[in-house]
Amino acid sequence: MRLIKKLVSMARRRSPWLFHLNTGGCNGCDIEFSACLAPRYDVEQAGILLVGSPRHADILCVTGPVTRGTRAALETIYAQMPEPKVVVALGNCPATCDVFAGSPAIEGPLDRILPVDVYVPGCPPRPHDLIKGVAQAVAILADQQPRDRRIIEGVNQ
Amino acid sequence: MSWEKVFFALLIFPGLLYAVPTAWLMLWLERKFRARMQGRIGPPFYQPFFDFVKLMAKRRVLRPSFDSIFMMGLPLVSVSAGLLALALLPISSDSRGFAGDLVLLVAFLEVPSLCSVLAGFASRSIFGQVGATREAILSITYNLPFLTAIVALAYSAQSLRLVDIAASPAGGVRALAVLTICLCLPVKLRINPFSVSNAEQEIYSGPATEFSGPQLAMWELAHGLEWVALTGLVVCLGLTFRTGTWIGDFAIYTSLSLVLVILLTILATGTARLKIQQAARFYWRWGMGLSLVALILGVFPDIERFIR
Amino acid sequence: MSFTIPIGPYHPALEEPCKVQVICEGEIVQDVSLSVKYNFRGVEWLAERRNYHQAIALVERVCGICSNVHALTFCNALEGLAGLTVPERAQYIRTIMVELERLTSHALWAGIAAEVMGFQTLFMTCFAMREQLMDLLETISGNRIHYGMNCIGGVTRDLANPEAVRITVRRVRQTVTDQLIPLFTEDKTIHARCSGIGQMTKEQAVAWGAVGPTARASGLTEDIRQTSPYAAYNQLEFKVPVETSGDVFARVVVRLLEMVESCHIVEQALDQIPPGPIHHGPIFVEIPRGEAVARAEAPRGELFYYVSSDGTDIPCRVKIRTPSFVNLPTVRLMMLQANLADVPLINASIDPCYSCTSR
Amino acid sequence: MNIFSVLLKNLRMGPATLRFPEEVPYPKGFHGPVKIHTEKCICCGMCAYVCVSGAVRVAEHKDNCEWVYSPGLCTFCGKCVSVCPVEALHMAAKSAPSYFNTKALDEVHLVPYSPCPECGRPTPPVREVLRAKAFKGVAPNVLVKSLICQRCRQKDSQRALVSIQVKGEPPPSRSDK
Repeated sequence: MRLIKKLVSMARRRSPWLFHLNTGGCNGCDIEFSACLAPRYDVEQAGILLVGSPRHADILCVTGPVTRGTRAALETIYAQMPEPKVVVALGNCPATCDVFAGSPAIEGPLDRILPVDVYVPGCPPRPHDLIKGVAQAVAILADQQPRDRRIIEGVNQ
Repeated sequence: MSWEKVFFALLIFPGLLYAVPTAWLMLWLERKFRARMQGRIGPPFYQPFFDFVKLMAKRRVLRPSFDSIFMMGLPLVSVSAGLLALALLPISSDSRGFAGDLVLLVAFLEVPSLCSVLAGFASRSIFGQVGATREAILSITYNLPFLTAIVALAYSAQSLRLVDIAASPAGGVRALAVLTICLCLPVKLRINPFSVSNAEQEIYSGPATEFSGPQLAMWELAHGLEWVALTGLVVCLGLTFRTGTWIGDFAIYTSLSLVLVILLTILATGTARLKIQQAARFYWRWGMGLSLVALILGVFPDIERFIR
Repeated sequence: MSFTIPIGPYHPALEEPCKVQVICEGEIVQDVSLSVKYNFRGVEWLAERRNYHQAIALVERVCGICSNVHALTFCNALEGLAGLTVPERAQYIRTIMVELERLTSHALWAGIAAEVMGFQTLFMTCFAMREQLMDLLETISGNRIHYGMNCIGGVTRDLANPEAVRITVRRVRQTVTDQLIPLFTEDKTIHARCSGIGQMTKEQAVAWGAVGPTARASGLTEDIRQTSPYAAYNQLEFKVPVETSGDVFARVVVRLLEMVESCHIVEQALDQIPPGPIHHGPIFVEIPRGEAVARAEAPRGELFYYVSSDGTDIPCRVKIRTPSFVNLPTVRLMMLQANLADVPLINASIDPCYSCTSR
Repeated sequence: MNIFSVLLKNLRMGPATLRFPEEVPYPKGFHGPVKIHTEKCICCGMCAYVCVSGAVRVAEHKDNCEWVYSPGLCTFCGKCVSVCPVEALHMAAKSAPSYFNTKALDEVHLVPYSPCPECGRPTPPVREVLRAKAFKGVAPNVLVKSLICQRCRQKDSQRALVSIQVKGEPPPSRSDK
């Protein structure tokens, strides 16, 4: 049993599948996200795959402050993802709404709607920062740490 | 065929124990080689295995019970059909087969795509349905040349046994028929330029869109087994000689299958996805043309002799 | 059998949320409805509550792909209002930045278009080339996206290393002419997907008000850089590539040729750039009461800014009209009677930017 | 160029990928999180004025000034750095680490006030850079006054005004050398 658990944890660490969701951001983070697929960064070397359907995904990558138009879709997509799943907030918009804070069209920040596991700061973050953030999310996915313990730990570095 | 041999073929070689790792190896090789040709590193070799384990360990999203029977059952049927098809392949020179196993093999090879169509409709998602429709249309278009080529092979060998076909002398008929089957491989494996039914940019993952966790893992495995079975079929039918030893046959069979995977990957990497009409036109024109020539040559062997 | 296929709001072919509702008869498109509400963040509303310096950074975040041209046009409007003259060197730096941005934008578009056609290798080739440009932009401005280079009366950072720009641009031009143009124009499968798809005639382009490369692929020669030059364009020589066939393939060709032309403009600008200050003087400028308008050729077409000031440090009204806003309705025209498989490609062919459109 | 020759070239050249955890080096002048030299700050609040998202906030207290920065709100545009009159701000050459808690990265710096040379009350500091810039070419007897607090300065001006009215002397002006 313990062996199986170990194997599953190893597998989760090595094959995270991402679903990317732009909840109304400016595109910047999304371009950097697609740049991660490019030969220079090639996230596939770590087994990371960008999937088209939320039902296949392990990690939900959210970019953009949550606008009114996207909130419903965001919640549906989160519900469609099978457990275990983690949420990564890419860029400053999902974390704090950044420049769009205070606009009546914004429902965000993201943690008001979904539990967020990792925040990646930047406007937009560099591709390597994105990958590092995803790597931390993968560690959470593999270990299945309880959420509140992580919050007490605060910054990881 | 004795029972022990059947079990050996199903469970060990070329069945479960051999086919599943080979399926993962082929899936990896396809991804890795594609990545290399695009200037990337690509996934490590254990990738498909860990993908499978991870998907198996995912919790299921609740769905209506009738759907879940279909959604769990269809991938399993698909996987077992792949294994059964593999068990029939005349890889080694001591395999006997039985009369009519060619028909059974063709039927088994069609099961995965049939399952895929059913799964697409059962998933009740619009993308699954469009994917299923496309899969069904494609299966009509490629099956005509595919079946004609098989018929030409069987006719020229005057037998419906795979062993007899594999042992029949090399000639124009056989070359043309195997070439036609090769042409049908990309569309049967749903890779570029004929990846129409799982075109991610148009309809997500087609029939597999609504599947998650273990069900998706089974789909992936079934897909891998299709790779093993189809490349194996081409190698078995195309190879005109057997080494005589079990080990030699095994080595030649495996290595040639892998070469075929690489060739298919090059094709997939160097092309854009065609539209369904264009794919259909291709198969009706080139596939049908080739296979009809093979059939005519097979029915009237005098023509071949005359040409020579 | 007629069925409705919602493409979006989240879809692998789209970077951004947008909904293209396609009503299909079999695989043939009968009707299309577009919905772009998802990205509405209220940028104009926010800009009317920020001071001018904050508003520059805000309008940059209208769009992540053409952020620099947004800031540039906004600054141009403000400079017109305040009657400032921007130093020559700053104008040239602005031109270089805008053209480099056009290069990255078109490279991105080429990659996405290839990806939509299912041609992953070409996507990788485009993005590998694009990375060089991103590196260059990062060394010039400090950021890979949202450069923050423009301020009222000039630019914030000088061009420290013009040689690096020249080397990268030369390399990019070589990649475009040696690889991208032959690959896109000679590959059989790409031809099969692009030729004759999404037709729009010149009359239709005029009637629907198309701008930018979308219009130029249909035979219109409109380019703001030539018709009303801004920055340093009046001192530079360049051609405006025009195609007449008006299909997706023509749009591909126009954008690829524009990339070559952009390289040419950057090289010219590097040759002619004069020494001198990069800023007109005081950082804080009083913006007098009044209204101003500025136009620029963004990578996707004409970008328009209207700014109205009441003499305080906060704009009264900022109105932005983005190129995608006028180009998007043409998508419906082009998609009717098309194939379902062509829908994402036609949508991508106008290079839509929903975050620009709904702001 | 044929697509297959591109594929062949890629195969021959090998992958262009950086293996994890290798990174693209940060260029010179990279826009990372904003850092402050509190010993240079003059608490003018320019950085907070130009900051679009409120990532930089300046609050004045009785005997110090609080400079708060949250990278989670920052747009990394570099506006605050370019408007700072005394170059107290700069941007780190490395991006901020990812975090698990939204408040985790916030930085609070206190800029202590120095006592006013005349009355001793805490007053916002005036640095040499600023004196060299803003009080360029001013008589030394006036330059001393640049350090005093606002209230003392008001008093001083009143006194000067009174002296003009009473004695008819012109007040000390900038053009005096």
